[in-house]
Amino acid sequence: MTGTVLRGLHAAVLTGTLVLASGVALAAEKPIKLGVLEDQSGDFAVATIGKVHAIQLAADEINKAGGIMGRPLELVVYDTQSDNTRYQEFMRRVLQKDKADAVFAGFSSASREAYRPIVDQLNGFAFYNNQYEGGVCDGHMIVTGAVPEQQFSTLIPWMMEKYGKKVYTLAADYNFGQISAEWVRNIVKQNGGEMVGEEFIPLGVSQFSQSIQNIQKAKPDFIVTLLVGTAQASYYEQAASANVNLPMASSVNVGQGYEHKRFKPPSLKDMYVTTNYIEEIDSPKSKEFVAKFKAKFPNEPYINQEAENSYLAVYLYKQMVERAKSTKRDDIRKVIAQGDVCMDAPEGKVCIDPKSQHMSHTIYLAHVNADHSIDFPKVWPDIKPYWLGDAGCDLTKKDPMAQYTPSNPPPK
Amino acid sequence: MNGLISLFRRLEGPQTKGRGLLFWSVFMVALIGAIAYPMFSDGYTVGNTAYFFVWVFIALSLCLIWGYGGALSFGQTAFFGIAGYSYGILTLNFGAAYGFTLVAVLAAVAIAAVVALLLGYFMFFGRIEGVFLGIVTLAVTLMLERFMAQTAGPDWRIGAARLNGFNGMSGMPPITIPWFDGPIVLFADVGLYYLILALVVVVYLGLRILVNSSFGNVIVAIRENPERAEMLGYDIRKYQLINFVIGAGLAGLSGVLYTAWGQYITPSSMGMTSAALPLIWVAVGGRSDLTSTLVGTLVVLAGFQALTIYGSQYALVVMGLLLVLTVLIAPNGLVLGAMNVIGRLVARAKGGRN
Amino acid sequence: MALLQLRGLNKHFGGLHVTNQVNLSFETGEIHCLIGPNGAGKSTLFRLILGEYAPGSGEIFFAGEDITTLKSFARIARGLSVKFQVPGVFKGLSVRQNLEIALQRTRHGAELDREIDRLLAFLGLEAEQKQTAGNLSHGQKQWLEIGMATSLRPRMLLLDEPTAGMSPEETFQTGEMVKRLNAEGMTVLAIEHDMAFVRQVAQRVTVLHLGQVFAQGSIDDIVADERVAAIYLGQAHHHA
Amino acid sequence: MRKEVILNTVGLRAGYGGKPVLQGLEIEVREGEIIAVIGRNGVGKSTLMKSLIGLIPTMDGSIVFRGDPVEHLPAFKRARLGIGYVPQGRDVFPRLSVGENIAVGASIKGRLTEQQRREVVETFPILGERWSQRAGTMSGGQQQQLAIGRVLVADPELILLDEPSEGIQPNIVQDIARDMVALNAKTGVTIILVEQNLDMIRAMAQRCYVMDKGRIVANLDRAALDDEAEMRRHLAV
Amino acid sequence: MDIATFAFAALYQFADAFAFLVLSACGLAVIFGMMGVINLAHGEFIMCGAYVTATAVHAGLPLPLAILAGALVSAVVGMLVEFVVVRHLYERPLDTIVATWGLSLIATQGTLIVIGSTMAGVGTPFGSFQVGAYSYSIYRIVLFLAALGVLGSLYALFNWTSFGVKARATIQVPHMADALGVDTRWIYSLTFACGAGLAGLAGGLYAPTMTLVPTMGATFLMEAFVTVVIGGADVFLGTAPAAAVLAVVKSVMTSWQGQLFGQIGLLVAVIIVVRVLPKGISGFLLRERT
Repeated sequence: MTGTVLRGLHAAVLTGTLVLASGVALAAEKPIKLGVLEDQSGDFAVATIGKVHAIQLAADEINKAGGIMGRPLELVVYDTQSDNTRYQEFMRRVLQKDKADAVFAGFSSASREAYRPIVDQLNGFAFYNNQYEGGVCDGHMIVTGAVPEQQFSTLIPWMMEKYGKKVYTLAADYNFGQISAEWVRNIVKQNGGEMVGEEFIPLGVSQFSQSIQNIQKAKPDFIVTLLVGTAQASYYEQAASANVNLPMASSVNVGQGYEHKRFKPPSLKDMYVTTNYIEEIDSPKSKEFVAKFKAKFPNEPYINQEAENSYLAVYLYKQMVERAKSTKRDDIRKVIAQGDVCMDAPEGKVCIDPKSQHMSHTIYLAHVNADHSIDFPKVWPDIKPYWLGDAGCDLTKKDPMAQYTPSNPPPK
Repeated sequence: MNGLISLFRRLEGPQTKGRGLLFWSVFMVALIGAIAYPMFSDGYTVGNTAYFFVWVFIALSLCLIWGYGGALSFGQTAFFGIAGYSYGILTLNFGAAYGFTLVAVLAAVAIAAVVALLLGYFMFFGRIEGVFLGIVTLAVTLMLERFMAQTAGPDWRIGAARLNGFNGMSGMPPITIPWFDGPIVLFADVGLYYLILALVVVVYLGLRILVNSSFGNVIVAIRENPERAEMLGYDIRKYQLINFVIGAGLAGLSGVLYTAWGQYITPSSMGMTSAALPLIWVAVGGRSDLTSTLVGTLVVLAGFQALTIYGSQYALVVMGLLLVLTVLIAPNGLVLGAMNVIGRLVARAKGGRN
Repeated sequence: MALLQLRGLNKHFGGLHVTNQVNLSFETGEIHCLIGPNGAGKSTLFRLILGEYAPGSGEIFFAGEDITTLKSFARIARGLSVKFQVPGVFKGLSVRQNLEIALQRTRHGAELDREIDRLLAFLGLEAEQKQTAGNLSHGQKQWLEIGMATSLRPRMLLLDEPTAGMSPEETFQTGEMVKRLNAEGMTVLAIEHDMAFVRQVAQRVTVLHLGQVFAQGSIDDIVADERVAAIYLGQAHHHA
Repeated sequence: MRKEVILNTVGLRAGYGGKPVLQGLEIEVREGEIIAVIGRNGVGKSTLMKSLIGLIPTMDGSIVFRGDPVEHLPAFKRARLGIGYVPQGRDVFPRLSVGENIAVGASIKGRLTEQQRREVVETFPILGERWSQRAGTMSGGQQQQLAIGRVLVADPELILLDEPSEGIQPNIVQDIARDMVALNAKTGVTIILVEQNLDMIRAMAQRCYVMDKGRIVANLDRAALDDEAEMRRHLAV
Repeated sequence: MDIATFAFAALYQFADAFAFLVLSACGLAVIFGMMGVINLAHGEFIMCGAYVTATAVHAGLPLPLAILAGALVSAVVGMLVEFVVVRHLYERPLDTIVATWGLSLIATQGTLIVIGSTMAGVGTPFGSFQVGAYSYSIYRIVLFLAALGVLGSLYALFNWTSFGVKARATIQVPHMADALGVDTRWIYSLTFACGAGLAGLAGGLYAPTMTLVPTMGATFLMEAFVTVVIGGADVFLGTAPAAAVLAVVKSVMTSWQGQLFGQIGLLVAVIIVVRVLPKGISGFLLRERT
C-alpha cells in the first residue's frame, strides 16, 4: 500500500528542475546538470543564499556564451533548510534520480560530512565552496574555499608583529573552532608568542559576560575570535559594550557573515580578517563582478567569499570539462593532476592543488574601522593549501575518502 | 502451539483499528506491493523509501508511549541519537566482519533502552506526568544535543571512534550480513530496503500483539485513569517504565538504521526540529492507533519531502500551516479520522445487507 | 481479629487537621459504615488507608502487617480494594475491557472470559458490555466500578459513597450485593450518606467529625445518640 | 400587587454530551420570591441550575431573564445581568484567600470596596476573621458561607442556591437559611433553592417546584411544604 | 586581585545569568503555569520583540520606547494567536505543542522570506564602567534590574490587580469564575498575550546585545525550558528561585571551567531536580503550603 502511495506521488508531480535561459541553439544538446544543495532557509540562510545566486549568475553567463562544449548548463536546486538529513535525502536524489554531473553542496562542515559518504558510495562528484577547518582528502570532492593554513599563516604573524605576542583565542566549540584554534596555537608558538587563554564556546550560546571577564583577566595583546553562527556573533556587541577594546583577528567574520554591515558601529572596530574575497575589494575584476551580481540580484545584502567561491567554481568546472572533453570524474581528475587548472577569478589568480584538490587563493587582510568601513592593509597573492599535501594526502596516488586533522593526520 | 495461536489472536483487538478479512486482505496486498515494487522502480526511489521506513520505528515508539500510554515524550530523538552513536562507536571500533554490525545493531538498541530505563526511572518513579513530562524530556534532549555538539575536540574519543562534535560521526560501515560467498553489504538500496521492510512488518505486527495483550490493556488503562489502574493492583510506574523502555528501544532502532543508511549521525538529529518531527507525524496520522501512525508517518514524510523539493522556501511555511490546520480541524489525526469514516461506511454497508 | 487497624493517624494540610489521632479497628468479616458530615475526613481516611496520602504520623496495620509505607498497588496486592466516590472507570474503553483489565492480573484465557461473563451478569451490564464506559449512566458506572473493585476478590472492600446518584431501588440492590459479598467472606468498609443503605447493611457504624472518631456502635446506638443527631442527622433529616 | 416575573423558562431542554436531561422544563419566578426546587436524586435539579447560569448549553427552548432571552449568553454575561450562582460543592477558589474570592465575585462591579467588604462581613462574620486565609483550608460550612458571600457582594437580583446544606452541620444550615431569609426581606433578592434538606426548605421557601425526569411535575404552595405526607410522596423517601 | 573586585565580578556574573534566565523563561512560565500550555513558539515571540525593537530604533524611537513597542506588538500578536489557534485547544494541551510548533515554523521562515535573512543591530547603550581590573557593560546591569522589575511587576499584577485575582481564579476553577461574571476567554487571551508580551520584552531587552536573525529565538529556548522544568508551574515560587539557583550553578561552573561546564551544570541540575523535586521547586513549595 505504502509503496503504491509513494510511487503515485513521485509520478504525479513534475520534476523540479530549473532550466536557465538556454538559447535555441543549445536546446538540441543534452544539458550538463549541476546539482545545487544549499541552505535557503533555516539557521545558515544568512550566508548561503548568495551562493545560490552566484551559481545562477555564472550559469547564466555561461549559457549566454554558448554553454560548455555547446551543451547548456542546467541547475537542479534544492533547499536543504540547514538540515543535515535534507542533505542526505537530496544528495541521493540529485545523484541517483536527477543524475547530476556534479553537485555544488553544503555550508556547514556537518552538512558536508552528512552528504560525503553518499557521494563516495554513489561515486558522485561534489564541490564544497566554503571555507572550512580543512583536512578533507577525498577524490570525490573539490574544495574551493580557503582553509586554516591559508588564513592563519598570514594573519597571526602579522597581528603579532603589529600588536604583540600575547594571544587569546575565543573559539566555537566544534570542529572548525577546535581545529582552527589548534592552528592558531601552533603558529603563535612558532613565532615566539604566548597563548594567554583559550576558551571554547558551545554552539548556540549567545551570552558572553563571563568570557569577557576571562579575557580581561588574561590581558592579551589581541584576541582571535573563531566564533561561528549567529548566536555566537553576539559576542562582539557585548564585548564592545563592556569596553574590552582589544584588536581582534578572525578567519570567519566579515568575509562570511558580513557582521560589519549588520552590527552597529563600532562593535567590530579593529577586527582583522583574512579572506579570499569580499565585495569591498577594490580591483577591476572585483568591481566588475560586483556590478554584474548587483545587476542580476539588486537586493543581495552582501557578496561574501562563499559567493565568489561558488561563482568561480562554476567557471573552473567549465574549464575542466572542456579540457577533459568529458564530464566523467575520472577524466576531470586527470586534468587536475596536470597541476595547471587555474583561472583569473574576481579575487585574483586561483589554482587547484592536485594532491588535495583544494585551491590556492589570494588572501586579503581586511581591517574594520570604527565606522565599519573596510581597508586592506595587506594582500598575500597565491597562498597555497599546503598542509594536506605535506601531511601525506596525495589524491593523484591514493584516495582515502577521509577527513584528517593536525592531531589526526593521514597514516604515513 | 496453543500459546502461538493465542498470540496471533492478539493481532486483532479493541486497541487496534482494522480487523477481519477485508483489513488483512488490504494489508497483504500492501505488503505484496511493497515487496514487489523495487523490481519496477529505480535505486533512488527504493533507497528513499527505505529512508522513509527508517523513521517508522520512532513514530511507532511515540504512538506507543503517547498515543497508547498517554505520556508525551518529547525526547524520543534522544534515544534515536544515543543508539545511532552507539552503533557508530561499536562498529568503528570492532569493524563489520563476522556479522558484527548485527550485534552492534542489537547492542545499540539495548544501550538506548538502558538509558531510557534510567531516565524513565527518575521520571515515572518521581510521578512526573502530563505536559510536564513533555518539558522534562525535551529539556533532556536539548541538553544532550548541546553536549554532543561540543565533542569536537580530539579528547572526545571512545577507542577508535571520535565523537566529532557538531560535524557528526561518519565512516561507520553499513549493516553487513555474513554469507557463504562473502558478506552482503546493505547499502541504501534494495538489500537494506528489504531488511527494513521486514523489520517494519515484524515491529508493526509485534506491537499489535503487544497493545492487545494484557500489558497493552494496562497501558491504555493508565492513560484513561492512572489512579484507578493503580487501585486495581498494578504498579503503574513499572508499566509506564517498561512501555517507555520499549518505546526507547524502537526509537533507538530508527537511530541505528538511520546511521547505517547514511553512514552518518549528528547531534542535530537530537535537536529541536528533529524532536518535534515524530510528534508531527504521529499527531497528523492519528496517535492512538498503530496503523494510522504507520500510514500517517509515511504520507507525511513523502508529503514534506515533496514540499521541500517543489515548494522551495515556502515549504516550511506550508508545513507549519498544515500542522496547525490538522490540529484544529482533524484533532484525532487525518489517517485515523479517515479510517474511522471508512469503518463506519463498511459497517453501514454490512448493516444494509443484513 | 482486627483485619485493618489504624493507630493514631494524623494528616494535616497546612494548619488544618483533616484527620486527628484516628484510632480505629475493623474486624474480619464485618460490614462497617463510616458516616459523618462532609469535611469530617472520611475520604481522607480512605486515601490514607490506600496509600494515596502519606500520614503525618501514625500507623496502618493490615492483617497484622504494617503497611504504612507501602505503595498503593502493594496494598491492593495484599487484599484491599476500593470504589471511589467519583467513579473511576476507564471512560474510553468498553465495559468488557474495563472488567478484563481488572481481572487479567489473576485470570487468563478462557477462565478470564468466563469470569467476565459472570461479573457482567452479576452487575446486570450484559447488554452494555460493548458500550464505551464513558457512555454509561451514572448509576451504571457506579456498578461497573463496584464490579471492578470486587473482581479482585479483596479481603477488604472500601466503598466511597457506593449509592450516590442511585434510585432507592438501585440503592437497595447495591445493599443486597454488598451483603452477598460479605456473606462470601469479604470485609466491607463503606462511606455512605444514605442512612437507608447504612441501616440495610451496617453491622457497625463509626461517626467521624472534624477528623476525629466521634462515636461508634450499632446503627440503633448511633441514631439514638443525641450528640450525633446534633452534628449530623439534624432534627428532621428526611432519611432518618 | 403582583410582582413582575424575573425569570421564566419556556420548553427548556439542556444536558450533557447531546443527551438532554431537562425535557422541556418550564418554571416562572417572580421578583422577591424564594422558591425551592425539590426532587429525587438524578432528576436534573443541578442540571437546571447550571443551565440557568449558562454552564451547560441550552439545546432548545428559552430562558428569559427580566423579559429578555438569555439562553444564548455565556455564563459570565448572565452573571453580569444579575444572576448569582452558588454551586453544589461550593467551588471556592482553593488557593485564593477569602478576600480574593470575594474580590472575584465583586469584579463584575469593579474593585472590591470597603463598603462591600463591610456588608459581607456583617452577614458572615467568620469571613472577616479568616479574610487572609486560603479558602481551600476552611471547613465546609465556612466555604459555603464564602460561596454565598462571594455572590452577594455583587448585589445580584437572583441567586441560584444549589444544595447549600450538603455536608454542613445543621446549626450552620439553620444560620444560613436565616441569613438568606433576612436578606430577602431586606433587599428583595429573588432566590431559587435546590435542596433535599426539608428543614432548610421549610425555613426558606415560599413555594416549591417538584421535579421529575427533567420536568416540573408539581408546584406546591407554602401549606403543602408543611404537609409531611405530601412532601414524602414527592421526595419518594 | 583583591576580594572586593572578585566579589563584584562574581555578583555581576550571577546577576547577568539570572537576568538571562528570568527574562528567557518568564513568558513561557506564565503561559505554562497559568494555562498549562507549552508554547513552542516562545522563541519566535522573543524574535518578534527583538525585530520590532530594532525596527523602531531604526525609525528613530528612543530605545526604552522601542523595547516597550516590541513587547506590545508581541503581546498583540500573542493575543491574535490565542484567538485563532490556541483558544480551540485548551482541552488538548498536548495538541497545543504541535500547533505552536507549526506556528514557530511559519514565523521563522515567514520572517526570513518577508524581512530577509538578517536585520541591522541597534548597538548597546550606556557604555561601560570599571571595577578593579575589569570593565563591565552598564547595560547588563540594566538587564538585571529589568529582570527584577519584571518579577516584581508580575507579582503585583497577579496579586494586587483585579485582572490578576480573576486570572488566578480562572486557573483554579474556570467554570466557577465564569459563573461569577469573569470573562474567562478574555482572561485566557490576556494571559497568553501577557506571556507573549514578556517574551517580546525579553527579545526587546536583548536586541541591542545580539545578532538579529529569524532563528534567534532558539538561543533562548533551552535556558527557558530548563528554568521552567526546575521551577515548575508557578511563576513566583518557581521561575524566580529556579533562575536564582541555576544562575549560581551556571556562573560558578562557567567561571570555574568555562562555558561548557556551565551548560553541563544546567543538565545535572535538571536531572537532580527531576529526581528530587519532580514537580519542580514550586510543586515542592506548594505541597508544603496546601
